[in-house]
Amino acid sequence: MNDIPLWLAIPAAGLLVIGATLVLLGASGLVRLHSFYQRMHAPSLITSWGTGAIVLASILFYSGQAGKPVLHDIIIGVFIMITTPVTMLLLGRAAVQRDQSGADQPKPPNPAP
Amino acid sequence: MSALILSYALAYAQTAIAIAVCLCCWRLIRGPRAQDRVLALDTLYASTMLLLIVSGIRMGTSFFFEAAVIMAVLGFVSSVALAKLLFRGEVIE
Amino acid sequence: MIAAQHLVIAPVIIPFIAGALTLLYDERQRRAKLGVSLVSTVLLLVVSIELMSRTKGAGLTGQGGEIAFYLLGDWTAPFGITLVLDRLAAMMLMLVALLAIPALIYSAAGWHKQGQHFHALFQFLLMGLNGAFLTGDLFNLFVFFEVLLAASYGLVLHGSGQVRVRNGLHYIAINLAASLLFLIGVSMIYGVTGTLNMAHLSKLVALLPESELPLFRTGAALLGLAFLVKAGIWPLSFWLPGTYMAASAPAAAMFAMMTKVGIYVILRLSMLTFGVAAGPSAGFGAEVLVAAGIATVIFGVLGTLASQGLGRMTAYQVLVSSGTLLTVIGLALMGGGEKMLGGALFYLVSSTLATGALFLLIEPMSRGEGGIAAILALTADAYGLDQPEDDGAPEMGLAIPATLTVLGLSFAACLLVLAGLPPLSGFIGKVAILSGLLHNPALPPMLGWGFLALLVFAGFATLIGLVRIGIQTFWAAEGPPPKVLALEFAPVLMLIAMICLMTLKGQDTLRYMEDTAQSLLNPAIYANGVLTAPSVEEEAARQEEGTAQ
Amino acid sequence: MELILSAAIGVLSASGIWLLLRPRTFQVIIGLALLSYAVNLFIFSMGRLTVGVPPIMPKGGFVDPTRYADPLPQALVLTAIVISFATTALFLVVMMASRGMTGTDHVDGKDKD
Amino acid sequence: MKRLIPHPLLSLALILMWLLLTRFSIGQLLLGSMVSLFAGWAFGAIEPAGPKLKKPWKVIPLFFIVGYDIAKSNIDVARVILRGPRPGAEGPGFVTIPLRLRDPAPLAVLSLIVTATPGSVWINYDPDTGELLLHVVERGDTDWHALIRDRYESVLMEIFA
Amino acid sequence: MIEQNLLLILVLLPFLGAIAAATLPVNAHNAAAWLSGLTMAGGLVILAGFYAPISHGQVIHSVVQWVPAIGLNLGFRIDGFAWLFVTLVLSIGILVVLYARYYLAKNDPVPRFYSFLMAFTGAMLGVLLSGNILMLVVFWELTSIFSFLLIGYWHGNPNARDGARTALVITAGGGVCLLASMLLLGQIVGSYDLDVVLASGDIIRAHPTYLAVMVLFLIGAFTKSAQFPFHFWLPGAMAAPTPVSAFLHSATMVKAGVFLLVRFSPVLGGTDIWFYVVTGTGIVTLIMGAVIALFRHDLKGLLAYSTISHLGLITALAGIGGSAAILAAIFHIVNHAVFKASLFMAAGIIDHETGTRDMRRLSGLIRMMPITGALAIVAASAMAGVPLLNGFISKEMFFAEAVDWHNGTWLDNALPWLATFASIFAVAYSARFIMSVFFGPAPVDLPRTPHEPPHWMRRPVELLVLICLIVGIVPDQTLGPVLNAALGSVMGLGTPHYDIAVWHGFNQPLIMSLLALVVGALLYALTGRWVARGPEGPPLLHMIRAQKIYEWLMLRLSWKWPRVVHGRISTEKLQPQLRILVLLSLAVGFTALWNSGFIGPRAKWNAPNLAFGLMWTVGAACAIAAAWQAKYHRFAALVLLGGAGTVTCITFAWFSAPDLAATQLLVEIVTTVLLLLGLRWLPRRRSEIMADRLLPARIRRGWDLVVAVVAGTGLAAIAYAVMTRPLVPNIGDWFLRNAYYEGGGTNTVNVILVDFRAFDTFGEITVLAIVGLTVFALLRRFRPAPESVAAPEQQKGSTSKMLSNYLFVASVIMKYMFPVLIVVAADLFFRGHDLPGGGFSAGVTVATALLLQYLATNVKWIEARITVLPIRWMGFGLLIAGATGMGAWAFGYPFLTAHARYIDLPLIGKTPAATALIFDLGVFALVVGATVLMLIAIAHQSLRAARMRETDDDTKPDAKKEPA
Ligand code: NA
Ligand code: NA
Repeated sequence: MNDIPLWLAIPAAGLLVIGATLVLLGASGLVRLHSFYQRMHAPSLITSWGTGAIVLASILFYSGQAGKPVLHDIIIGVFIMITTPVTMLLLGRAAVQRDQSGADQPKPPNPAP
Repeated sequence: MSALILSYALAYAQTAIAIAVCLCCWRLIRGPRAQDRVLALDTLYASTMLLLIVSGIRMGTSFFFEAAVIMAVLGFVSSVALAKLLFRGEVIE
Repeated sequence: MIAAQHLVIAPVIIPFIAGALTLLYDERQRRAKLGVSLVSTVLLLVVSIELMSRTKGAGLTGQGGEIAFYLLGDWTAPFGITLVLDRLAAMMLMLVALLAIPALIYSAAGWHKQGQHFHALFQFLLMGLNGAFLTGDLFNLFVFFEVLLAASYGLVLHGSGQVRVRNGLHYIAINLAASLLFLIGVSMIYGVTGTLNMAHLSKLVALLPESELPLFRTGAALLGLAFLVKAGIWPLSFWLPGTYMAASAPAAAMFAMMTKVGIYVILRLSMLTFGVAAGPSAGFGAEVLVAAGIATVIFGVLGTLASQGLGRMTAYQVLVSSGTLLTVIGLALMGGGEKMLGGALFYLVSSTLATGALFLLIEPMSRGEGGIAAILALTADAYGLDQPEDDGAPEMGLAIPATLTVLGLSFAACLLVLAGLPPLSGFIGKVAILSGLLHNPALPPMLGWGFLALLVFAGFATLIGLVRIGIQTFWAAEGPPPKVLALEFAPVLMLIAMICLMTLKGQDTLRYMEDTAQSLLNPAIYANGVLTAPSVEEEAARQEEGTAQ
Repeated sequence: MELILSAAIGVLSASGIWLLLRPRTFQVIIGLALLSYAVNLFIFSMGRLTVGVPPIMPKGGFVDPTRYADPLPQALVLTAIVISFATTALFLVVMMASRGMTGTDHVDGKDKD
Repeated sequence: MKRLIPHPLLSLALILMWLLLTRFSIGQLLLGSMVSLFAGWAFGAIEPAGPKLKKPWKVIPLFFIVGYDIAKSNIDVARVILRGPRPGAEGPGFVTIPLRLRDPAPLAVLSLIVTATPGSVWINYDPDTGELLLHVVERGDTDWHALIRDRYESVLMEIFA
Repeated sequence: MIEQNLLLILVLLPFLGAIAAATLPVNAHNAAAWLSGLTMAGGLVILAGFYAPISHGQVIHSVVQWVPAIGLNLGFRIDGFAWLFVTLVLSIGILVVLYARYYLAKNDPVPRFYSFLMAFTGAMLGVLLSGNILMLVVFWELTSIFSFLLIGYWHGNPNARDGARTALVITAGGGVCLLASMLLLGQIVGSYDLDVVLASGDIIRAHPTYLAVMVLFLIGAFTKSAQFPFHFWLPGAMAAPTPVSAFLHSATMVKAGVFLLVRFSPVLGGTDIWFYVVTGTGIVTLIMGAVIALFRHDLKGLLAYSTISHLGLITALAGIGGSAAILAAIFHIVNHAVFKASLFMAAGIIDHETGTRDMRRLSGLIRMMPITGALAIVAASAMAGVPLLNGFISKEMFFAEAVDWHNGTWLDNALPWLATFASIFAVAYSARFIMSVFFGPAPVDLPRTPHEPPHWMRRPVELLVLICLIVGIVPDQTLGPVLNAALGSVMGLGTPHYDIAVWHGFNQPLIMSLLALVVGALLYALTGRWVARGPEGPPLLHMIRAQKIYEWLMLRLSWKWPRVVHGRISTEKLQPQLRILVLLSLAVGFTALWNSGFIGPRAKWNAPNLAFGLMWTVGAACAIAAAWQAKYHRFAALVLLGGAGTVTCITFAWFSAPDLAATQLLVEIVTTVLLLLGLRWLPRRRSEIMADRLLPARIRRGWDLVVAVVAGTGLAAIAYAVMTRPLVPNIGDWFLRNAYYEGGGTNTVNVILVDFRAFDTFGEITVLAIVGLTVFALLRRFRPAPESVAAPEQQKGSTSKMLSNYLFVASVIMKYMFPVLIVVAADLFFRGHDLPGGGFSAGVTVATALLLQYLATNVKWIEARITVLPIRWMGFGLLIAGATGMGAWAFGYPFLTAHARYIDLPLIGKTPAATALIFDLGVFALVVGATVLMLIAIAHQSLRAARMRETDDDTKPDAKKEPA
């Protein structure tokens, strides 16, 4: 790893720490928050800048290692950004419907006729 | 020096993400409702993918890329199916 | 022009191609599919005859000359996968083809219409069987086991219905579990010995250090257990009668072969790895095989007696046959000698043909008026199906006069073979086993007598059970005789003809079997042959060298 | 690591076996899936554990086999994964058919034990 | 041409993706082009025509706006997670926003933006009424109507025809 | 040479006749009879030719090799004894044929009868002429089989069926014992040749297994010759047509048993145990048969027990052994055959003419059928042992043996008394036969009006009775030479010549005979009426019927008890079966480990990593939770399974298996969706199953938990043991070294899959194809449970609009993922040979892309736009893979030989061009086809259910909707 120049290593390390911290925060939100709808917001820490930071770190690392830009990890970041919302969308709507039919859960406003 | 900095950062990142996965797992098992589990699984997926990337950096190989891409591109398919089942009671109509 | 040496792989390729081709036809083009299937199966028979004649070398003096090797991908053993055609494999290939043609013809009488893709599944079953018999690689064996099992799952479920699905579920669950055991066993053996090639393994076993033996034996034992499930050993065979009985007739007839695959592998592997040359591991598991075999025979006999229907009874006969063979394999590991083993191989073939024929006879025998359409409607009813979706025109065929007589004679022939009564091949097989056993001083005489008593008892019970069914069917039945199509008779008669041929050619057949047994008891020929078989490239290099000099 | 992985194999297989012995088809299918994870890991472990050295060779030059992971168990696991996927699918459909025809999801096709 | 390459922009993006996935070389460019054109063509079977774009370049400022918003929201939500959500009307809840967009494609982009941004989740869009239901983690500080309609929706309406 | 061939022809002839008769049309009565008669006559002609050499003590041999490897040869030999016996069989056979021609009814399938009869005759000749003891067993069993068919000839009659089955079970069972004894004999003597065996009496008697051999042999002989306690099959067999009885119970079937006894008595006999068992059994049978015969009301029943009794006599003689006894035995065999055949025929005529065989209804028939009556009276007198008839002489010889022969045992001393006692009853039952049928008042109320039968039906009886008379008057001149020749062939060289005289002076045997005659006659005169009023059988004794005991025992032995035992050691349930499998694996694994000593772990391990440990905490928790939830919370279990799978995937990646990680992921995704698709069809489980709370269920679960934990620990221990020992030199190294140079790829795993071990992949894709087909086939016939046909709860009261609204936005993104995924798949496909990926991954990716479109829209929508013919894909995929493999043949290489090289293309540069890539293309196509087929086939079921709901609603317009 010593073949990576320090000017790349330091931001990479920083990004790693930030990213990992966001991941940890996001996951702890999943545990700490009280209702499902609140918890739904937690993972977006992971899938937004959590992923972004780590992917960037990875790009820096491999580019430093190879001595030329290695950008393919961008793809991972892009698709995480694109695909995770799909799940959230569908899951959130499903949760609302389930809550409307279930009796013991707090009822959100009726979203659709 | 680079190695030292990076290895500390990587060790932290790896452990932190692993703990994050554990937290996801807690929610996964705990529920209480199905949507919580799906949410937890999706998060677990994403976190695991990041763990994969970080571990790849730590081991110095780039061979985990394919697995990570697959997780990023296809990981949501099962979550979508799970969500759809919750909404419609049926995955494909 | 395809060189003759490629014929060794033909038994795998032919059904593979045929199966793939039938997928290109529309589901309604059944005649075309049947045609492809039939051509493939007949080709298989021709090929297996040719292959068998190749292995009919001069016995041991041939020094392995009668074994043919086929290095897939031109990679030499133990790295690549090698197909090995020796006498045993050739015999099993032949048996598959002999059973397949009648089963296929029988299916043409109507069964192949009772569900989708019968012919593809059938061909893939043949492919799996043949591959399992030819391969010389443990993991490749697993793959072909899966091929044949998957096809058998399909064939068990062919026609669907409550009974089939319920039994199919059990069958699949148990076999999946057994497959996992198979994997555990194979991988342990690889982990300890570092090879998957059976010949290589046979060489390595004797050299294995003491410290590695426990793990190796555990792996082998688990592997053996997986095969014993397929062979239908007691107490792992409770799924078998229900499954076989539920399966459609042509499928059931092929299933007569399925337990034999387990037997084959146990025979092959135990002789290769735990034969006399295996050093400290020689004879490993022999006692277990004998005990389990005997238990299975007893269980099969009890089942035969306790059964009401012919289908179930035949399935239990399959178990009796399995148990007998396993016992013999165990005895062979103890030093039973080639005479006994040869007799067992003879018995294997004849009992397989007879159970196959019986499975084909069940339906015509239990049929009232109305021919095959009636029985299909009836089973659809009994099996809880609403309506056959894609019934074409009723199958045209020639109904046979003197139905009951022919049926009765066929049934009687099967009965004689299974009960081991003279004059048919079952008798020869049992006598050959027993005389080989009794004349062998290497084994304690009590063992021989005990086995003799067992076989006598089993034969007698079989007689009682089957006669009961036969009388009910042929003598106590009222009403006009059933209509049976020539397409249903012909296959049964073909199988009986094979049995008769085996009986008449008893000496030649038994000689072949004894030679086979002899080479099995000398695994070094097999092992050396596999490990030194040259690839095409090596051969070419060698020839170049020769011409240079 | 060896201890962790073998413990993992143990837990997976124990859970799988326990489910395999349960009376409901869905339990059995989940059990089979867990068991096949366990077995795949088991096969894999037979090649011993090596970290960070996938069996991907350089293009040319001397190859020291001890420096790479054993590729054969990996190839075997790949085949095993595919086959167990296929059989799981099959078992699932049989489970569906059995449920449809017998009216119960009991493995014996009848609810009474 | 339209029949063969129904989605030229998409195919171009896919070629770029291919080159990212593999390595930059003429051979890969050729192979990637073939694959991408095929992929575009196959997509044509599902979606014969892509969305009409009016000012596609406006996507670039949008990208940065969103990137900034997401970063900011990261901190907000992290705070919520650490401290717990605010109680009452300030805290988490559903927000209904009437939208002007009607086309699925820009709506999809909007949904991506909203959901990718921590703190807000797109729950439902009713195509009949054009109403969007959001769940937000903090209703307090943010004017959600303004954020969605002015900051994102209007830009999207410019980009898409 | 001619003689050898003639001998073969002699055996073969009846079988050929049988086949010929079987081919005759059903109504060819005369042709069949002529065919049979001529066949037998032909046999007699051959026998006549043999007379000269045989009478000089010559033995003619003939051997055809059958299976010499096990000493099973078609060896035949004819000596004096066999000659006499065969002549008897064929002579009586001709008469039976003639008789049957008139006996059988117009509508009986006559050719079948003759066919069976001939085949039976052939088998009988085989028994008599076999020169190989295994062949003897072969023919022995054949007689059982054909007699079974003959007895069951009128199988419409349940008595005939039962009788036939009993006969078969008893005699064939005995035959199996005989086989065992012959095998043992062969082991003792070292040959199955009869001549060798006959010459080895001393060795055999001295052998430790002598007793076993003898017992097995005697079971065989006794069952066949209906000796106590196996006698009961014979009366049951009387349900056969009378010609069959006349043949089977006079000269053939039952005589095969005594033939064997006589034949082997010089070999196995001569010991005390032989005498006790054989003579003892004979005497018991003799007395029992005689007593019971007196009390039978059925004519054929009387004759049957009489036959049993006479067989006992012969058996007793065989037990005594020695020349004189054997001579008597042989002579009585002949005599009994002659008079008993005639009596059966006479009984048949009476039955035929009057319609009944019940002696209580028959009376005074001598008036209507004087000739038949006279013949029957003579024959019955011979049976009773009246002087100047053949039966008298051989019985005298028996008495003489009983009196003169001594070995000092109690049985020996009692013999004269026992013999006389039996004889008294023989006289009594003969008297009853004569008196009650032919004398007394004219019969009333008979089913038919009796008169003399057709001439030709009576001829056989006449001839037989004539023989009774002639032999009875001039025995030595008629049968003397043959009997002595027969005796010589049985007893060997140096047998004295016996003169067979009618008059031996006023000696003890004669007194015994006269006593028997007088007392017997008196017995009948005194008890006749009482017997006729009594039950069918001796007083009290008739309650214990061997047949009943047999049936009771048989029912239990062959049906009830096996069912009970079988039920105990078997199960139809799945769980116990799987439990047994697991327990056996445990047992097998632990035994193998245990027996080979303890395995200690070696120090070779990787340093543990915290993150990895945490990951497996997650994995284990997921697995356990999945196990916990799978019953009541399927959805949760499925999600948890996904968690465990993800951790598994990470593990593969961690330990240098990127290919595995990728594949595991892909498969897991597809599996999850598959399982989700299936979930919809399972019953809803809202409330707990009550039985689950009960103690048995708890115990079962606890026990299973123990089993599972032990098994898991075992597997873990094994894995640990292997992982911690140093890597053995293995074939994996070779792959690493050769992947690039020989396989033309850097990703060794992929090169193994598509080149080194491509045959595995070849099989693997076939499995996938098969499963796809099976899934498809099964689902074509899928019938959902009524409960599942209804729309899921979530859809109650909802419109299809709701779904499209739900997916309105999301589906856009999902659709756009389609081309993206195609590109990803292409990437995975092309890089596979060098980097992780390959045809399988690519195929699953494409299939998932398609699946995503189904998820994003609905079946109708997507299928209107994209047509996938998955089965065609599968077919082409397989064919591509196969064709690639076969392509190597063109270059003279074996199947699946790959050619790999890097080609330098202009512009593009070095490009890997391996035929393996084409193979991988086949894999790709197949995987796409199979995966899509499975997914879509299941998905379509929802559509079908929806359609079913619609048609239901159409047909039942006013049916109430289920409350939501
Ligand atoms: Na969000
Ligand atoms: Na009377």
